[in-house]
Amino acid sequence: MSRSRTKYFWAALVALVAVILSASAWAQQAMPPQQRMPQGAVNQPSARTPGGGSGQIAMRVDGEKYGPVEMRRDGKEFRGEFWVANDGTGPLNVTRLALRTSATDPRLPGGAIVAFDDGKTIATIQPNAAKKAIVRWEVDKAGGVTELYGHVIAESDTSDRRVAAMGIHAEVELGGSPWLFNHILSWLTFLPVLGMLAIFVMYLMGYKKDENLKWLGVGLMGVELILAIWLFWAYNNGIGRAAGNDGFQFIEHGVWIRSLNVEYFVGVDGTSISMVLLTALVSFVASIASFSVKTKLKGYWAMYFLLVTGMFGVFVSLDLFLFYMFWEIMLLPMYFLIGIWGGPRKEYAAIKFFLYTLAGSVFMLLAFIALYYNADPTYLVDGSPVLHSFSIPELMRVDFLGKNLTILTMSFVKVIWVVLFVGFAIKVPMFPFHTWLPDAHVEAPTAISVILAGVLLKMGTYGMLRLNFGLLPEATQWAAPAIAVFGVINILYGAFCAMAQEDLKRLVAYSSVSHMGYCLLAMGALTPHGIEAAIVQMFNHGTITSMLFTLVGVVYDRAHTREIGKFGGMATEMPFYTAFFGFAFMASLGLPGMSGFIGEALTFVGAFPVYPVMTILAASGVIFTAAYHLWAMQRIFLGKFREDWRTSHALEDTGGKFPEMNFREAMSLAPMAIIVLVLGFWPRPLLNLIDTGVMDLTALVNPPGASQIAHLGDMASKALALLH
Amino acid sequence: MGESVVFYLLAALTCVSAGIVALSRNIIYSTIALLGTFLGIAGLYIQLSADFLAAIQVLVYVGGTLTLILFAVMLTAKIENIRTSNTARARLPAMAVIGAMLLLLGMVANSTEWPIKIAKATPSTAKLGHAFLSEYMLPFEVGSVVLLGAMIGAVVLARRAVKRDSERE
Amino acid sequence: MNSFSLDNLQSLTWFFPEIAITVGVIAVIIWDLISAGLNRIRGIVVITLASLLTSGFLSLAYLMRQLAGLTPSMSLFGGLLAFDPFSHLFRMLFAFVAAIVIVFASPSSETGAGTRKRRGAGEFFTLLLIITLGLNLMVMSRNLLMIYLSLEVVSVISFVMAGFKIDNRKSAEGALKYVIFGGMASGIMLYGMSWLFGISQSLDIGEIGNQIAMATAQNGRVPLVILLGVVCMLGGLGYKISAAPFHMWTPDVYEGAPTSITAFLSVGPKAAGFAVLIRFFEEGVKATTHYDGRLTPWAMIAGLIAMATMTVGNFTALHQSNIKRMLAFSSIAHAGYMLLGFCVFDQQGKQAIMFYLLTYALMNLGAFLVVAAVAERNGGNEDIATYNGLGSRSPVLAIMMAIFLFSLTGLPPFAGFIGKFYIFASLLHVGGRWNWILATVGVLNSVVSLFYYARVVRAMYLTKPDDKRALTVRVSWGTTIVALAVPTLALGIYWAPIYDFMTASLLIGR
Amino acid sequence: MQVGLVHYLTVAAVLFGFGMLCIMTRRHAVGILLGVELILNAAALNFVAFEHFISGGVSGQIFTVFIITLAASEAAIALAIVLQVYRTHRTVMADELTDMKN
Repeated sequence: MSRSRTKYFWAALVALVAVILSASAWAQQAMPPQQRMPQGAVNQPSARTPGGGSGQIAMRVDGEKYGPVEMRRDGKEFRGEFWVANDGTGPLNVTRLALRTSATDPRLPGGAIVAFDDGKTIATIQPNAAKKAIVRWEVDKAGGVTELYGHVIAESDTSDRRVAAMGIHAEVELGGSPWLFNHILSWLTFLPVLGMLAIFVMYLMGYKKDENLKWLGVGLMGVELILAIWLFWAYNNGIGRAAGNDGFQFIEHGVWIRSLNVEYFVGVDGTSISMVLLTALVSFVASIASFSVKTKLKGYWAMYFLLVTGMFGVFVSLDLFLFYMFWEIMLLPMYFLIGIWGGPRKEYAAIKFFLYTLAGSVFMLLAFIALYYNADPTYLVDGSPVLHSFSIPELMRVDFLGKNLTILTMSFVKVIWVVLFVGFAIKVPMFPFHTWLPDAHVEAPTAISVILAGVLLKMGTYGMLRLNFGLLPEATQWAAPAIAVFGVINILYGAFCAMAQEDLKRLVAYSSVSHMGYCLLAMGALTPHGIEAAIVQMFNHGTITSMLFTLVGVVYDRAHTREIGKFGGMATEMPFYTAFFGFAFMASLGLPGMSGFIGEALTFVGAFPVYPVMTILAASGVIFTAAYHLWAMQRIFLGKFREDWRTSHALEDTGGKFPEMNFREAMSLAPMAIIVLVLGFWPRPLLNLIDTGVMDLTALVNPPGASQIAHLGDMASKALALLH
Repeated sequence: MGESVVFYLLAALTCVSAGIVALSRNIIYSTIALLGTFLGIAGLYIQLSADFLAAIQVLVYVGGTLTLILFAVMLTAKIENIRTSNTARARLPAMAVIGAMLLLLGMVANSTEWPIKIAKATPSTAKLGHAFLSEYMLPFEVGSVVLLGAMIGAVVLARRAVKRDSERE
Repeated sequence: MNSFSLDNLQSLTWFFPEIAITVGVIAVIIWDLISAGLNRIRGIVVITLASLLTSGFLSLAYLMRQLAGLTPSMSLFGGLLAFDPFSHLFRMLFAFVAAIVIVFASPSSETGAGTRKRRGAGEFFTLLLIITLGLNLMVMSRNLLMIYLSLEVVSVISFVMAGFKIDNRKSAEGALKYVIFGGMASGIMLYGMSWLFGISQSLDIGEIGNQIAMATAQNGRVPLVILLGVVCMLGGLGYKISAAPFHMWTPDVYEGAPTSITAFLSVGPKAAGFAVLIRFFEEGVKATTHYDGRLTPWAMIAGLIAMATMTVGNFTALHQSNIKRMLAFSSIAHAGYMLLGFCVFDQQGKQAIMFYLLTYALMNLGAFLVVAAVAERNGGNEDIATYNGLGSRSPVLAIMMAIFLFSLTGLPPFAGFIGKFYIFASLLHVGGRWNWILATVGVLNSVVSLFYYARVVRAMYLTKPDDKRALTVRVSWGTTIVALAVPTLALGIYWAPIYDFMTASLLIGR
Repeated sequence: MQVGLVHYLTVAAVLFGFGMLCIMTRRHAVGILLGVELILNAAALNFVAFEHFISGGVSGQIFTVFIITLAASEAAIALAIVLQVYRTHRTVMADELTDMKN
């Protein structure tokens, strides 16, 4: 298409977006208000007694039906006001005005109170009148929590006993730039989309110097990394579920699609924060590794950015619908990235990856819908009542087991659990769903392999922890031994397969299968150590495997082959590279002093009390792991250098010598290496980050007996302290 | 009683000629046999006191549709193999299926308790005329739209063919 | 009968959308006769577009009036037609689809409008307007006679349109198959209608509904004669929406017909067929999924048809090499997905179908437009191999096609996903064993569909072009393609206003 | 035996059956169309019979008038198409039209 025509399309695009937006706005305006009731909303009560009429409770903020009340800071205290109104025909007795929280289920951080403007929590309101209510929140009493999302509820004594709710929201401004730092997760997620749009604009403007796009890529990923580091710094790791807001921080919560009760709800807690960090790190490193991509750069970077958005989105979203959207959005760029920029069998690998993941996720979608329709009534963030909810924290409160539901005569929780688990297991990838992984890895360009192994696999285990463990703890207990068994199979099977590989990248791919097995085994134990081990292993495997794939990419760029048998004596050719490689391999096989060891050791500690036999089996896997790592190293780096390389076509440009790693390549490895080393000796920062999240998760799936409850906190922290 | 005899004669005419339509190996015979079916049904319409329908059945079907079909047959069939022009395939399974279907239909027709109230046989042409200009005005107009469309369509399909040769040049 | 049943004269006030189209038909015929040259075609396009837009906006105006409570739902022409928000919504959709197809068809040589002599253009647009009129009448019909008549308007004209290409073997063949299947389907439907007429002594579907409800209550189950009648009617309507086993005509007709007509047939009559189906089963059968705790035959039959339709469509599409034929099978599969929403016979299912129809209209029209644009530059070759390397030959076209195809697959963040989501949600909302089975089959099918959609994407992006030259596209087509792709994307991200609007409008008035 | 509704229904059913048989077994396109005509006549006869014996009024007959009209217009189109096919393919045997295959 010619350039001038492209301009037409651009203009058409802008015009259309404008038309659509205005049409939507107009359509909503034109709609009669009663039609805007949310799906499954509790309808307006019709319980008007025929005689004197009765009251009808409603809450408004600034005349609007929907909240939330934005509380404003006033010294040490946040303060917001709204109106409790009587829309009925008779007088209304408000019998209780309270925050929606309780001692056993602390939804709100401490320090918040609500009352009418006369200080009472009861009132009588005449028809068509309204009474002002004031909600206050003293941040100092909140135990470090800097934001508050919650509801005020009001009960009345009308015959229908209707409870009205109003959403409340307060947030301490962070870092002096609330537009950035209070929306940090959105920025992290959608900044890459902006980059994509920038590339699109460049395309329309006819920008030709595609090589410069890599600086955009690295720059943007650098900004992401900086933001993530700020997040790490600002994250308060003392906040658990009991501290309010369900243990989430940096929450952003708003209604997205009212008719479907879908919310834009993001936040991080102990389970996800480490994954967000990992994503930022790996995508930064991979962006440096992407320099070796030379063709169709606009497309490459656009897809890369979309991929990053999808990854961040999955880790931060707290709404099932949002989660699913991000989960699926990731598929498209991945398909293109493998399919266009991949190796010889790229098409096969790309479609295989696509189909495997899609097959798992469509069933997941059904599970999500089923969970939605079986959720308990609750309120959206703005206080509108809903019968069903996609919100993960709300779903965590639902007792699905107690509802005795069935699907096709099987137990609801078990079916849903299995469906979710299989969906995630494909991503992990768990034996027997792993066959896409070696193909995808081998064919994908280096940077994409890095992302695939570094982040994408973790989405599987993260999904298990967040949804299987979080939403269906009873079913998790039922299935825990199976998870562990599959974990052990993964460890051993991955290690054996890795031993048999001639292709270095395939070897690393199978080592990923093996290492993800540790996560599964650890998870299956359901102990605090186990779950902690799973997350630690996820993080560490992400960093180590990124290094490995980058290193494979480095040698492949030079030799244009990855066949282990063709190398030998490389230590003399590329000593610096050899050092890095050895370091990464040692980390991967779990040498003490490197982070890989921490994950594995924690796994064994966590799993041994529960599954002694399996743990021993898994531990024997370490031997095989060491074997294939060392064997591969020996074959590549030791022995005699093959002289036929001197005359090989691949090394023509460099006069038959393997050039040493360049600065860029070293830079893409260094951050990971430092992290691996630091965490190997001093894992405290990582453990601190996830401790509270792990404790909350353990409490869900492994509820302590009555005698333990009082000491749980102590015992667990002692146990953890022993480890560290 | 006389009415019954007439009915049976007409029914026999209808069904037998329908059978020929369905089973004859010669397309011309099939087409001509359709004439019998149409006439038989026209007769049945008279028995059912639908005299106007009988008239248009003869006029439109026999005079129009059937002539068209004959034209089409003549224009497309190869005269030399006219005897086997109307071959059929898979007749046995089809007959089995249709036999079963007819049994079902017969069963349903017999087992249903129809709320029968026999009206006096009265000529209905005038009533139809009134209905067309009052209650069924819109269908009447829509019917004319269909005819307009069909006319244009037939012209489109036919005209191209006629002009094709001169267009080629 | 309805308390608001208007007589013939009063009804005309509420019949303007159809009158606008009729006036358009006459104007096109006259203009076609009195003008010549380029003006002829321009005038015709302007007249058709004007009458369609008038029709669409009048329907919108009626809809707004009804939503605002200014005009109640009522029956026109003594109960023959319904005047309710449900029909307005569909009429707007038809006006939109027909307008797109006109933009699409006006420069195309297949329809005669794009050739030098522009032979057949007048007839083409006249017939398109008449079909649209028929579609409008279909969605309004609440009387068996009107259902039959309007269906026949659409069918008869569709036959002509399918055979519109001059001396084209495929076109003629497709048209013949269409006519044979169409004739059979309407015959069977009529036969079913006659039984229903016999049992209920009325052609009004409301009256039929009462009779069916009464008979069902008396017998404790649906009487066989009613089952027979309704199943026969399903034959006729199933043929219109190309549901299995009445789908056999679809691939041949779609492949043979001019691409603009294929696009129209795959959206317009299908939507109208669903509208009639929904109205007939809601008003005329009063269908529910469960009766007395047991599955009703309606849910059973509709579910079986839905499963068969999806599966046949998807699995046959897998090994097609002609893209139009592939999209034909995909449109069969999509009818199956929509039938899933139909199976639940409730408000939510209706909303799901309606939303799906909208998204389907956008993405399917878009996909066919791209097909037309690519085929035109490849000498009418519609092979998937002609898409090789389209990503580099025409980036905009390829991106748009990828959007449409992924949306057809049902991947987020495209509108097709939201459509599918609502369909599955409506199934699981009702729940029960049967609906779970249906939903499972549905999602499996949606995975299968990825295979063949991805084949085109693979050809566009992963395969080297055979011909490296850039592929250009007309401005009017390009703009239309973008105009369809933008909402396909936008509705996948924020669809609340449209969905809410439809929810409010999906009332079948009595 | 008094001739009643069921007799007419039976005649119609037989017509319907023969029509279906035509459609299912015929190879000649016109032969198939003859089958369609039979089915349409079956339906029309049903309508008139039901009206005569049960409902009274005129709606059944009206319906039949439209069936006849539309059958004629459909036949006109169908035969035009048959001629088109004959021109392009030199055959009208439905199973020999195999330009498009799955």
